Amino acid sequence: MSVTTLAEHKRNDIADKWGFVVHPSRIHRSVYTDGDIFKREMVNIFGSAWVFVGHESEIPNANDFITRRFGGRPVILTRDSTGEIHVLFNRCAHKGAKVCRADRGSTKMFVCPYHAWSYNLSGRSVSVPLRDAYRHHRSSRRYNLLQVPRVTSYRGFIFGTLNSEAPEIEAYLAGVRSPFDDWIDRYDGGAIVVTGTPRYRIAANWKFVTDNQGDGYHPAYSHLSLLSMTSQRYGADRDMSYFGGNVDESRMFVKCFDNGHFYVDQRPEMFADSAWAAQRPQPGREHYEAELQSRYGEQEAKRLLELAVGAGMNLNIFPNLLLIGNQIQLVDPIAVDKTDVWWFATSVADLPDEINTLRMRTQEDFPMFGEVDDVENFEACQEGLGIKEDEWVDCSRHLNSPTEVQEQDGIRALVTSDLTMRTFYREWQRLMRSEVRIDLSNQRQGKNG
Amino acid sequence: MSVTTLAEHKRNDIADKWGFVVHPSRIHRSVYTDGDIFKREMVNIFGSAWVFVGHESEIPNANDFITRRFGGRPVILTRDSTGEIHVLFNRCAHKGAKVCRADRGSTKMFVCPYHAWSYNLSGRSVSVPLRDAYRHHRSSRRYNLLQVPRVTSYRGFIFGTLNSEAPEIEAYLAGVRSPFDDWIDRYDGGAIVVTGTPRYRIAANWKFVTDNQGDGYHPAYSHLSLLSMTSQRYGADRDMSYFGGNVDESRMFVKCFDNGHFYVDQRPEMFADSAWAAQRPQPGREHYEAELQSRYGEQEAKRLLELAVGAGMNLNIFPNLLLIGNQIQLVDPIAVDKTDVWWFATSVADLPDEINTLRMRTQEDFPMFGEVDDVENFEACQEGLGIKEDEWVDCSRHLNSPTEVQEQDGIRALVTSDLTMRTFYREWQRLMRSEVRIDLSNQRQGKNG
Amino acid sequence: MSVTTLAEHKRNDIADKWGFVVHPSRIHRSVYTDGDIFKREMVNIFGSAWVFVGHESEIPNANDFITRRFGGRPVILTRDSTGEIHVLFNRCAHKGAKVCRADRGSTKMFVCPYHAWSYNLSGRSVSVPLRDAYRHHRSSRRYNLLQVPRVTSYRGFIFGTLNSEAPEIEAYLAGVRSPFDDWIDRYDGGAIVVTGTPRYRIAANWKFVTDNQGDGYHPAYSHLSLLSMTSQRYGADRDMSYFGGNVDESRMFVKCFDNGHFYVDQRPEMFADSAWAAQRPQPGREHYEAELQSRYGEQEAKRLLELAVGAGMNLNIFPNLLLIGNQIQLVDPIAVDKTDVWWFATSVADLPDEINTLRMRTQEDFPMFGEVDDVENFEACQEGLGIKEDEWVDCSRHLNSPTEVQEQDGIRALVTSDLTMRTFYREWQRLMRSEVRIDLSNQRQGKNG
Amino acid sequence: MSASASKKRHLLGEHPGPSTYVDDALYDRLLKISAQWSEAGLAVPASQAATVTALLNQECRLLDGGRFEEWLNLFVEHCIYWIPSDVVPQDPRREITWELQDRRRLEDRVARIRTGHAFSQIPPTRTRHCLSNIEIWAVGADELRVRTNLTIHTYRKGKQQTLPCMGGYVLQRQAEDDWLIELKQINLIDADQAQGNISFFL
Amino acid sequence: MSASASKKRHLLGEHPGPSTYVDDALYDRLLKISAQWSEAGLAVPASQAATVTALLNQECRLLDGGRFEEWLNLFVEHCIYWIPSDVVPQDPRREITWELQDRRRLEDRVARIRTGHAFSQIPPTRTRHCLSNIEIWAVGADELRVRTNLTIHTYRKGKQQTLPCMGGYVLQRQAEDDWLIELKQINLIDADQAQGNISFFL
Amino acid sequence: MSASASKKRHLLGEHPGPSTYVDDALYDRLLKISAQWSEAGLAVPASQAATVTALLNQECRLLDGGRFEEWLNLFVEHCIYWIPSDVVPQDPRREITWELQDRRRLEDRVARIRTGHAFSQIPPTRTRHCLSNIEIWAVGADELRVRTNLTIHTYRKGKQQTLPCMGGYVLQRQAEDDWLIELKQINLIDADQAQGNISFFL
Ligand code: FES
Ligand code: FES
Ligand code: FES
Ligand SMILES: [Fe+3]
Ligand SMILES: [Fe+3]
Ligand SMILES: [Fe+3]
Repeated sequence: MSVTTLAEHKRNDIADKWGFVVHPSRIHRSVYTDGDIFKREMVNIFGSAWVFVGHESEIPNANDFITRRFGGRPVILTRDSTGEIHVLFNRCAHKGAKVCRADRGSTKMFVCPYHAWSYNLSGRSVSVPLRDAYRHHRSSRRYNLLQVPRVTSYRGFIFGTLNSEAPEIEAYLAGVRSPFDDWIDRYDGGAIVVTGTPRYRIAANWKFVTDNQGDGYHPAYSHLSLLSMTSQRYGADRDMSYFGGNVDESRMFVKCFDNGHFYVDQRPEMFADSAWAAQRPQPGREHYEAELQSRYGEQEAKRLLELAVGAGMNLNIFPNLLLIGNQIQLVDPIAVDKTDVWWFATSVADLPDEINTLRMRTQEDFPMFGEVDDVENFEACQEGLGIKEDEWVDCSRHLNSPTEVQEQDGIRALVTSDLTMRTFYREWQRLMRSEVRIDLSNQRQGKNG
Repeated sequence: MSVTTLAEHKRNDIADKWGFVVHPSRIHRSVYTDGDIFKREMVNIFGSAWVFVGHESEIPNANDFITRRFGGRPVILTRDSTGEIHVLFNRCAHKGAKVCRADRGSTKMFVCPYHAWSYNLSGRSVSVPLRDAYRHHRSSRRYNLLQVPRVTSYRGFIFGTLNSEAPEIEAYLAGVRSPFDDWIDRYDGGAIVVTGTPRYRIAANWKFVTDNQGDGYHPAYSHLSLLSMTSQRYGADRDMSYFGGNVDESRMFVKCFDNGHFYVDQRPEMFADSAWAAQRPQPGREHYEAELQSRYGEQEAKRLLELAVGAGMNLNIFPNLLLIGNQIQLVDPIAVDKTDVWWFATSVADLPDEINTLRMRTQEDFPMFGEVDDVENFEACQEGLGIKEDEWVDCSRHLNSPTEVQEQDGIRALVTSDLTMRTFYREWQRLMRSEVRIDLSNQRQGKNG
Repeated sequence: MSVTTLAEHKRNDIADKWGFVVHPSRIHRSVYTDGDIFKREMVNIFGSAWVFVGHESEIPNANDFITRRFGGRPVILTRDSTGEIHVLFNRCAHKGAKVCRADRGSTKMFVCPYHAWSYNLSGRSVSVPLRDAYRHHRSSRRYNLLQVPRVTSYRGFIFGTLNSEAPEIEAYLAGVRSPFDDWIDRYDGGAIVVTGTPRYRIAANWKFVTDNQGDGYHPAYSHLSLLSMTSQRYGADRDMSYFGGNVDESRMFVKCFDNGHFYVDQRPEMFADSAWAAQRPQPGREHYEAELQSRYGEQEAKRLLELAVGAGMNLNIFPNLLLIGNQIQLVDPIAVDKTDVWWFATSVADLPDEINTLRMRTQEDFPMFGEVDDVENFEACQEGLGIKEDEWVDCSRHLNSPTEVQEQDGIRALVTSDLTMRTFYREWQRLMRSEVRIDLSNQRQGKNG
Repeated sequence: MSASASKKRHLLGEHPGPSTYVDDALYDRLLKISAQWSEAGLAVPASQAATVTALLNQECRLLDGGRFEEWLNLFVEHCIYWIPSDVVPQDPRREITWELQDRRRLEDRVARIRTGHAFSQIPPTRTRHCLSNIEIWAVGADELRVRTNLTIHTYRKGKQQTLPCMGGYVLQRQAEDDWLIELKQINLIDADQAQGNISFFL
Repeated sequence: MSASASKKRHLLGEHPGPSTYVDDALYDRLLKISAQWSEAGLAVPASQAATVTALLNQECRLLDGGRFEEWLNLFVEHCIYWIPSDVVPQDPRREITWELQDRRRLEDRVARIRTGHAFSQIPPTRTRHCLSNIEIWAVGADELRVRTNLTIHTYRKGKQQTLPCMGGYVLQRQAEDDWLIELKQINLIDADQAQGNISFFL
Repeated sequence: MSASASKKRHLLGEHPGPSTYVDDALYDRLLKISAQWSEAGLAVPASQAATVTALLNQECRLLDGGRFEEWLNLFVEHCIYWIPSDVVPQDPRREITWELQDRRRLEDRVARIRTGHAFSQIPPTRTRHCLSNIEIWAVGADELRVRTNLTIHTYRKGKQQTLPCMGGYVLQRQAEDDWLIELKQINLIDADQAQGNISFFL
């Protein structure tokens, strides 16, 4: 009844709604503001793609668990007594109570607080009090928790999918696998350890976060306060100053892959000279720098210190995993205009304590000095897109540009190109168009193996 | 658009939606989570059944009133100047303002604060300022408040219905009338007086409260803290300890009736020996016990003290009246996931003050030591049922059990049987299936009698 | 699914929904409570009529701006560098961020904080960083802000419309133009200056405010506390006492015009003798009165003091501009049950400071002593209308009364007549019935002129 | 408790006399005082601080108890109650306020509530006036300034709200250790934003 | 810190003895005290005020830290913890309360939480008990009354709430400068309205 | 007001020198201090308490007034501002915090806001920092600890929020009765939960 505009009117009449709202050069506002589209995303995107759930180092030992959301569904990420990882629905098989009420912990089993049905960390029923009264249930699997049927760890990153036909994770990652490996392999085999997962709640659609991840156009403007303050206090040519001027002439670039993945590579600028030297100073910088130099000598200290700054890559692994600097981001949609963004901080096993201490302080820099302004802009977009008469979000920057280079595993483009968004929404469109039916009923049939 | 699951998909296609969501052995999650179903309940259940509104002792005198909700509708429960009881819609006949802004009080009339149309406590118009300007209204009943057309008091319990074809209350109560009478008649004619109506707001669907009322399976688990603490501090065999072990072997039972009513009888265990002796101690217990013994002698004191503990029955009178211990519960749905539960405390006229004082302290025990944990579980169910892929709430306990006994007025079953839920939802299903049209227009036609 | 009543049932079946909900003698409750109707109002009423946005004195100088809502849309009311007034959509042409984050100010341009697209106060693009990447956009107007296409100032009052076929403002005002002019011309050419815009948020539909504006029936009752206190403390025959008794026999009247406008004239009573003398005393009254008398002499002081009290008119200029006393009200709908009411206080250029000081204190009287009770009643109506079974809001007072006088420019009626409401809803119905399509796409085509 | 306050001087409902003290000098004084809340002066001695704090605690307690006539008795005859409508308070001669009341109109406000028909206060807004960050300093011999964070928690019609304010008080000496309130200024944290029902005393 | 409090007198889990002090005289006393919170008596000297404030700060700190056994040690043996269910507290013999606990049942409450199965407190309600408007006066030589605005901020399961209360304390002298709590009375601003999970200690 | 604070020592925008005081010894000290907030020591004398309270009131007032440069002057040169990201603060060397700033980075934070382009603070978050339950004790001759309940009420973009915190301060003596802040530690009630825009100073 509340159709306002010609375009919206048209949309209601057309057969290919998804073709309409995602256009090669623009995205319709409803993609960010329509509650029904959001509900479908929770099924068609988060019920179909490989969804990032957490990192193995968060549940290092057998019997460890943490709770998360999986496209809005409350889940428990567990490592069972054999070390196997599961993503269990936090929902009792009896009358539906959440069985786990803690954010994290370690336990042999979850005992539902209502009638004490209990489950081990594989989701298997351990006991049902006075079970005789349920003789009519033919399968003992009736008493299990449902779980995400396919869960995999790609080098420590745990993904799950509700889609039984999803490709293997390696195939799914496609071309982004290579920069993903680069990010992981930065430390000569030193293992990444998550050291804190602060979360920000933002009053904006989740895709503003992913759009921004591939947006090499915004830093000079959205982060102007950071750049100005830095140059005022620390002089020119410091961290991120390379985003000024005509950044398309810089050595940075974006690269886009199949399945909606992409990344931005800042390394050619950031590590051109010393990234450590260019870094805004962390608390304790000079002390620990001196400490390392005296312990390891000038050259090794220099090498190590380069590992205390960010990785210089922004990866987007469709739909909800981002890698930014040294941090892992999990994008966690709550409502069409409400999103939690988890920032996993990382340390690296085997690196000197001093480096990990500096890494902590480095990783506190950008969230407070930079991200806050982006978030303000995401929320401002959410408000602005409330206006029905101005319908389109532009994603046409460098559209069909001759500067795009088709490489073997993906397309390389100028750093400010919206090709990243176009890549993301092509996959989004494909999934939204499909008809997804999730059927987990087989988990409650047959015998516990 | 947001259909997720095979079952949901099917539901949209099938003719008998209500047959689908209420199955003899299970209830579909949407019954607890779907806002549209909730809206229909306010009409088909709360607009059709006999709804509990309050107790006569809350409005003991002519001109007394209290405000309540009636399936979400703001109403005023009044005793008019002749002593007759009414349930008036709190909605001015002029432009719709709530005419009564107080929670309770005593008055000869309600004067609407907007244009001073006034009404007596029968809902009849008293005056309309400058009424000449309304000559075109043919009936003087045009100026009356609308009211619940049928209101009755069953032995002090006030019920109303919007359904002109509802049976008389006695017929409606069917088999539950007998235990209801037992509950009322416990005091040899001593009248029950409501002494306070604390209310709890819970973030869960209202039916979790009624489901729980007939659930003899949960006490040993949901109330584990209460049972553990009691046995730790006061030894074994105290109040409710009979819910431990295989409670189906206890002397307790449930009994289910027509029209959705049922009750749980704990008396065979609770009053096997002295319920007073087994009771967790109230503040002032020993003092008042001594007092009574010295005043009335050992034996009469013993008899009296047994009246200071709960009644040992959990009654459910469909849809929203519960009797639990000595307390009356009014279940007051606000939204699909928000409910107020009113706990009416009771005293008994003619009992010694000491007993009534002890009753107050007894009635403060379970809400704070037990109910709080149930409520936590209701809210945990509401959250868990948010997961679309796990669709069913089990109510199959002791399904078709040979232990069920068809008695003259109802079916008796084991105390942990879900027959109580099955009884409730059979009636719920019948009402939801029907087409209900509420037409009160005749109240505004003809002459004020 | 949740249809309750015969009337609602009927409404779903009938072709002319708008004919059903707006009846000559009554308005259906859904007009105040239905979220879908509200959404349609934002398009069909606020997207079609001339909407009041603000007053010229709020943006006195070139480059001044303030932000407002326009039927829910965030807009910026600007005076550009040439002095021309615009109502710009606060929504970046790039990815949709709000470009202006301040409530008011003065600036040469708005620079969007996300990617620094900038706009002058006419909404025209000033610059797009690295614009080369958008060569495919054929029109440079692509980079402009959208704006309300027709904006006009009627003697300082700024109106805008999204409707390209709306009549000129003078024709739109129709008969209300004359009392509107009276209100403006009260000061012998002294210009009205807005001196503060306090806002009240009320939990009620916006139309309760406009209904009330034409309601000469309510003052004796809704404002009883004000009238009682005044007569207790200051004696009879003070301000507004003429609303007592049979007010229809007073000299006051209402007058209703085409296009939904109307006004209530209290002047025949209020200014019968001295309105200043009858006024409840303001802080500083006696001091400034004496001051004026000594400076200007008795008679001129008397004349001036009459300008320190209200204008004695309640104007309603459809849909959202009200004039009440000396104040301008902007009715600003936020949700179906949430409204902001802006109260613009006014001073008058060229009047002595003492008069303007007294005016400030006068204008603080009614909001705190009277309006608060009306608002309470609006909110009570919103709650009362939640009851589905009592469906109609009466607007039949003096329906078809022979006392109505058709005058040249409108119909004059008794002061308590609901003709005002009937006038408003006739226009409301006309607009809601129509099919409105707002198309601003031409603003982004062609050349910036 | 203030000794002066305990002498009841006003019966509401009497015909109030003229109000002549609200003049340009007073407005100028209000503006000056308002600009000075950002700096606290030298703290008064502990014993005086205790007296003043007791007075303010009493003020809060009387408001929370709905004892408005007694509350009025804590104010000097020529008192002002001021709630600016802007974050940086402007000259009330040139900009409207939420409230700028002299004694007479404060009494009007109380009298209105006492009629029994003040619907915006039926039921009344329940309040809890909480004082923190109390800074007290003297200005001359007979005047004290008190700057507080005044947090008002309210409940009405099922809705609870918190109103964070700067509460500024000017006290006038009545006798040796006896003070009354000349000015109560309340700066709402969102003074320039839409307000709900603020028809109670802040 | 209270000297008496530091002597631990109770181990929860022991079989508690009979409770005989809750009698009609006590109920009468509670009603009388409750009616007296509207007026503060003469403020105690500053040094005593400091002692008392320290005790109450400790009380809040122990509650916020979940140290309920230590918290109980701040109460005299014959103590009462009272949360009326009406805005004007009624006689608890004739009207139910949210809580009216003697020491034994307070210990029951703590013991319940310590079982590890008190699901309404898994996870626990996080609290921040904030005191303001503290008024302290003596009643006789060995009893103090303390009237406060007690604002309790809570967090649990993603929901933050503020509970504005009148917190009334009666203290009993244990030694020269050593006091313990006899009564803690909490008047919720919305005592007569629906409450959520209040299964923690207010 | 602190005498030391009134000497302005820093002009933001100058090239800040190296920061060498954040070392393992400091981290160890932070952890130790953090663990000690659960117990208050012996209260300082009333006159000292008044001095300290005045300093903290000033701190709150400067923050609420957006006077961040003056606010920085209340801190010693080698200061720390710490907002842990867990309810029980962990070692900041091994777990990320919401903020752990030395003086240089605090100045960076202020300088960023002063650029006029810090969009997360355009418009600025309005704050009201409210202190209650203030407990002050000495650790040696020249160090004070102050434990408070710090309740921060905020307003921004139409949204009001309350942030209940434990506010812990360590003060260092500058002269006889003159103290400055070495550490300000803020424990949010929901430190481990999702936060909104906390880009202002808590
Ligand atoms: S709901 Fe989990 S055991 Fe019953
Ligand atoms: S709305 Fe009740 S009298 Fe007008
Ligand atoms: S959204 Fe405004 S410049 Fe990009
Ligand atoms: Fe960014
Ligand atoms: Fe139970
Ligand atoms: Fe009015």
